[in-house]
Amino acid sequence: MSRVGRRIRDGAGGMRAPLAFLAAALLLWQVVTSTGLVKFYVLPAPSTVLEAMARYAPTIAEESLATLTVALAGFGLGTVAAIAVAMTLTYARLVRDAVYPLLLALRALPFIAIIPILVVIMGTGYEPRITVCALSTFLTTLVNLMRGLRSADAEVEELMHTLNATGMQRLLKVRAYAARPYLLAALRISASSCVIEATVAEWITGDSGLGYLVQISGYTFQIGLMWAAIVVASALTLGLVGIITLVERVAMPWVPRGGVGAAARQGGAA
Amino acid sequence: ASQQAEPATSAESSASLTIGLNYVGTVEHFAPYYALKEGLYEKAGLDVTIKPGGDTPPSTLLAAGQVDVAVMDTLSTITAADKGADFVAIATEYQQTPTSMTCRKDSGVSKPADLAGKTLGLKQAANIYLPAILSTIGVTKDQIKIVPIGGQDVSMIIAGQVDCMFSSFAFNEPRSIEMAGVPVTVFPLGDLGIPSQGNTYVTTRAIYDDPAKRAVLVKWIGAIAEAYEVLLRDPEAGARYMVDNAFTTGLDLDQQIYQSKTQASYIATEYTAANGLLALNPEAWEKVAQVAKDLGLTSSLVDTKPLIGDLSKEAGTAKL
Amino acid sequence: MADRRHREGIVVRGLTMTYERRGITTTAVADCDLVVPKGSWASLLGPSGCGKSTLLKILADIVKPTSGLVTMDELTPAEARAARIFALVSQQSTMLPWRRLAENVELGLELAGIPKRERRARAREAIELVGLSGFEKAYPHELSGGMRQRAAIARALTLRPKFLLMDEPFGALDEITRERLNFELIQILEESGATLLLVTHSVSEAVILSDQVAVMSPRPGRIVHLASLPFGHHRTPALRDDPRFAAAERELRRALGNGHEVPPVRIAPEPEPDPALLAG
Amino acid sequence: MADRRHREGIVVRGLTMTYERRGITTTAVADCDLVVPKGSWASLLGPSGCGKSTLLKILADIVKPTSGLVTMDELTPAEARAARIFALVSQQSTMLPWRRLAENVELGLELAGIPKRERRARAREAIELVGLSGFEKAYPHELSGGMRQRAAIARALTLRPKFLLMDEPFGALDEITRERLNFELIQILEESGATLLLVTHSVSEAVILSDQVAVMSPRPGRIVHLASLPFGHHRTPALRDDPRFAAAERELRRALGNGHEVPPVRIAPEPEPDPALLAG
Amino acid sequence: MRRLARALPPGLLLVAVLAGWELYVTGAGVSSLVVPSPSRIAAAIAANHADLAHHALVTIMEAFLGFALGNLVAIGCAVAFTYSGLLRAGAYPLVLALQAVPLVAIAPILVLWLGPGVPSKVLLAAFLAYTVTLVNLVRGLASAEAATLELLHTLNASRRQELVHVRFPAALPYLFTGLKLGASAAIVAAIAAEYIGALQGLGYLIHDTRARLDNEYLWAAVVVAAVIGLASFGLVVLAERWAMPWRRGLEET
Ligand SMILES: Nc1ncnc2c1ncn2[C@@H]1O[C@H](COP(=O)(O)OP(=O)(O)OP(=O)(O)O)[C@@H](O)[C@H]1O
Ligand SMILES: Nc1ncnc2c1ncn2[C@@H]1O[C@H](COP(=O)(O)OP(=O)(O)OP(=O)(O)O)[C@@H](O)[C@H]1O
Ligand SMILES: [Mg+2]
Ligand SMILES: [Mg+2]
Repeated sequence: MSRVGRRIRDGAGGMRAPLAFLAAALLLWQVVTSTGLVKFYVLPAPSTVLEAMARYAPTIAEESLATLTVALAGFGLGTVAAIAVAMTLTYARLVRDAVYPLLLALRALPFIAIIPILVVIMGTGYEPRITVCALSTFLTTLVNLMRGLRSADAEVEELMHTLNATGMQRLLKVRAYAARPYLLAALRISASSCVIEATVAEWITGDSGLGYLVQISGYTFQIGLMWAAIVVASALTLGLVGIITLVERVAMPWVPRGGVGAAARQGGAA
Repeated sequence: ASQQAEPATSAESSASLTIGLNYVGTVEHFAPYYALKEGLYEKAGLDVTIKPGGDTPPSTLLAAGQVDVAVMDTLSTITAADKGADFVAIATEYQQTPTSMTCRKDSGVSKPADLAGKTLGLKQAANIYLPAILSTIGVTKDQIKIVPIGGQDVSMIIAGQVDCMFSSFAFNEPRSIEMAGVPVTVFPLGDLGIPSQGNTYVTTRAIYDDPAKRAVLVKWIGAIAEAYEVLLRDPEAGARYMVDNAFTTGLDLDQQIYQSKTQASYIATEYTAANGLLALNPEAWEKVAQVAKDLGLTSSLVDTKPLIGDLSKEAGTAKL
Repeated sequence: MADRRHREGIVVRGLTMTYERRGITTTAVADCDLVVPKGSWASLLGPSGCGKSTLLKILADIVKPTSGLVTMDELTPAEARAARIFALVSQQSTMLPWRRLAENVELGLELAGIPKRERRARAREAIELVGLSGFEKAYPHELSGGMRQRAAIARALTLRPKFLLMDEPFGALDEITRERLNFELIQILEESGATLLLVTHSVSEAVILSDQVAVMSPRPGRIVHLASLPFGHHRTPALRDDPRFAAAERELRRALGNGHEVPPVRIAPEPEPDPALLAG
Repeated sequence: MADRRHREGIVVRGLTMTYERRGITTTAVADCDLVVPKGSWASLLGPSGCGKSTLLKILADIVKPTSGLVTMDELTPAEARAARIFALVSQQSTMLPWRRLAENVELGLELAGIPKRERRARAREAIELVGLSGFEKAYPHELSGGMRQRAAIARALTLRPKFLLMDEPFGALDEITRERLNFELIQILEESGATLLLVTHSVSEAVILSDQVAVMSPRPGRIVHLASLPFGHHRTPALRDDPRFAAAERELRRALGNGHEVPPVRIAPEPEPDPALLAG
Repeated sequence: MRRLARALPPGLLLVAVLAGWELYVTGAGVSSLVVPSPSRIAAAIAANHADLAHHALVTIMEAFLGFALGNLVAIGCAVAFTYSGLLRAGAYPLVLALQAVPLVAIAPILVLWLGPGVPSKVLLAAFLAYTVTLVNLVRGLASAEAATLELLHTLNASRRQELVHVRFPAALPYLFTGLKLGASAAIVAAIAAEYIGALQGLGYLIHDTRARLDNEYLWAAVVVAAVIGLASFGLVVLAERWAMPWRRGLEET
């Protein structure tokens, strides 16, 4: 517990700053909207949004759960698939040459146009939405991993070579570590994009979820509810990003602490 | 959240039917849901599944075999027929589509022709109708300024950035805009030269021609016609029913009541008083076929007769 | 095949290595010949950049030579690597940054599939030998330069290789530690009968640790001088007092200094190398 | 302030450095004192891992000491760095992988805003001095270990620093190149009047290049022996033949070997260090 | 010749996929309303190539501007986050959460702010492109080796110099990973924005053809979008090779 625990605790302490920024942003928002310069249908006051949140709390909670289900399922499936495929592609050269470009082409497909097609294939339930999230997570993570898995120092690769490491050993003992910063970057991106993909998919096709709630409340001009749903969707993202941040803290214990700041300025015990 | 409304009991003998809506559950789909919840289907020996709609065209779901009956409209049925789909329309909820143009009262547009010189907020989905409307009202494209607007967007017209918006749903946007303090005038699509019927129930010819399945369809229409009678008796109660039973999520009760009351006149008309609820109007279909050809939506003038397989008479719907 | 059987130990014949990158051609090793008989110890001395590391990298199957023949106990580098008969201590003392010192030392054993228990014991022994006890849990970036170098030596020793290829393994160590490790190494080699090929910049270290010392010329590196040393394998620090020691040092220093002028030495001239063995 | 003015050169007083990482505490330098007068040359000898690099890193403002005082010409390391009065040759001979050799050598001048022309000229001169002409366009990974080390030396020399801090700069070089560079360095120092603090593992190099040699004990490093050498600044290879040379070597070897037992030497005992100068 | 050989495997696979698709659609008699066959999509492309080109150009322009804008902002933010611990801790998660505002849903409001034309599309494209660049770049800028940073430190490099000479080159592999993803994201975003409200562009075309039930033309537009996305990815890959010459030698071994 102790070491990992300490890192996590440091991370949780790190949530204070974003919360402070959040509070500042909210204050600014309230001030701007209460001047009356901004019309309520352009941007309602936070108080209006809070009111809607309170009033529709059960609905919002239920729809959040739906969105979270889609986002997490897509995130999980996409990440696992990306790791598996990236490992395969790094070692099967022919498969990589043939498959990778086509996979990339998938990413270029406008998902707004894809969702209706997926609906035709899979029906109107969670499946097409999860598929869209999973696909986007998969491709983001794949592209990052394809680079990350080959990012180990040449010397380290040489060492493994002379030690007659098998492909699997190289993967597990070198590349898996070298790729970690790339994987973490992908996870961070996916954590934030998953929720948006889920909501947009719901917005287009769903009959549940926060995206659906945005759509229906926008359609019937319930501005407070619409923004409440938007805010909650963003909050979900914030939560997911927070979790990834905690994961990052424990994922690379070998990196000198001090993170992004110059090691030079922070070296030593002081 | 979703009401993947499962039938209360599914007797082995009951015939199953899947209905694909053109939108999520609202009071416009009161009848299918009411009949489900109150056991009208069960009574008729039907096992009905309702699939709320989204961005995927119902015609596609119907062609793909995902649903047995799709909620479409006259224009899309005719267009699909031209693309080779073998569809048959069996009944319709709205005698004329609630699709409409909404203008600010203060814009000075009191009749369609006044649109000349004005700014029109145009939704993507309505784009295909525009040439027909303009030629009907005698305005050319360069006499107006077109601004694209989003599918759920009323803020542009409230903010006065556009004078009129097209399309609007007669039971919804006009109310939202007026509630924001902007009085409006509403021009239904029928008045703009496209007498399309709305919420039309469409099936495939394969199903239609199968006597057993056709009998199921007839029973189903009977059940929902019964439900619509309930709605017409007390539209406000109908709206409450939808909201209270959570067939709608996130919808505002007041809005649903407004819609329910307004839509009554679209469901029960002189025509239905003479021909029965849910009856199709072949005359309107012929006119729309001509419009579809003029708009280039169809490659030739579609013969609408084979498309109309009105089952409302067979179901014996009330003449209201 | 008959030829092969008579060539145990390290055999380098007609080896040439030309790096060709972005239009710049560097010939690092040119037509180089060397035989290190099985169980004997050899050192390479030579000016900086003459191709010593390149030669070791070729033996360790990291770099493919442009032409020429290289074998260890009749195996090509690739075969030798697969058979795990050699260990390389590279010039950079490479460590895996995400592994603690003990894990780094165990790496080779782990890859060879040695059970955890034995691995632990052998690593502990090697760590102790190089004087790093107490630092088992340190990450590489927390070690001093000399400590990293010793860890790399420990890693190689855990493998108990038949061929030990070492590229300036003691360069970052102080003289006392260096000498201590020199004699530790001698003892290990003596006991195991392993063959040593050592790159070093210290002439006296070369003498202490070798049966023969090859001096290379500046780039393109070829062997310009070959000294055989008669000290046997049982060596102690007292060796330094042997007058032949100082003589050997003097000879090698002169050869090193004269590198440029001395014509290349060809050893064990082979009229026709077996084409099947030509590495490529 | 008055105190400051009398302390030109390098002053290290009561320096202690404790690394505290993940619960492990390593005291690298303990209560260390050293004075290198302006313009003089000093070497640090000591067992691997005793804190030599740490001491240099503290002087170069890379690491902040736990306690103690460090100044160069009365400036704290941070001030000295800002004034660009020192240059460090680090143990790893760090290069920027994306820069070619010449660009790496020019780096310091570029950062100091020296115009391109002058930069070019000074870099060319330094590259020639270290014998790397012809490799200006090579990327670091295309250089041998010794070549990289020489490039790092060249980079430091282009800066013409008042203080030259060198961490085993010649460790990866063969003896001939090493000796040549030793004397090139002597000439440069003599001409420029720069102060040298050199970490080396070669006792004879320490003697050749120093006015005083400090021997450190094993970790925690403190200075256990200080030798003053009387050779003046005009030195030639003939120095090796001076009998005092061999004597100095012997003395230092003994100190190095006895490191553990010898009690720490305190030089220039200062009753009360100016608290304003305490680095931290 | 080598390039041809590299294009062969994906080419063959593509042909196989297309052939299977064609056979399935024609064999099973699937309606064009559901999934058109590749040959009919190709025919639709041929028949409408001028229109397609027009709409594609609009989308490309919007996506390009958005891509450029998004990346400029991302680079700025990444640098700020690298040097300010407070900003990194406080604003970075929020900037990522802002990303999760379903912008497509509030696109109408963007139109209200920015007008109905190109700017709202550009903004949306920028928004989608910037996260991937930002996250990758923040990591990349932190990936510079401690020893290299120490060197620059002793050379008294300014922050700007440290950034230009060390952090940025070290971050390039990360940056390009982000750019590869951002390039296609920008195109997808532009299309999404057009889909909601526009008078031209591929998104408009997709919506319009869907309303017309012209599925073959719709798929033609989707295919064109995919090709543009792929081409932009390819451009980034080329730029990557050009930008990191020192890695060329390394990657072969
Ligand atoms: N970043 C660090 N974190 C923790 N411990 C460190 C760190 N850097 C150095 N040390 C420890 O400090 C001690 C001294 O290290 P230093 O690098 O100064 O030794 P050195 O005298 O230069 O040795 P060498 O001659 O081997 O280079 C070592 O025990 C090392 O493990
Ligand atoms: N990957 C490479 N690409 C191009 N040239 C290279 C490469 N590796 C080495 N060289 C060149 O080959 C020559 C020999 O290098 P090598 O590393 O073998 O020298 P060395 O004898 O080990 O020198 P040192 O004693 O300095 O380590 C050098 O001139 C070097 O520039
Ligand atoms: Mg070398
Ligand atoms: Mg050191």
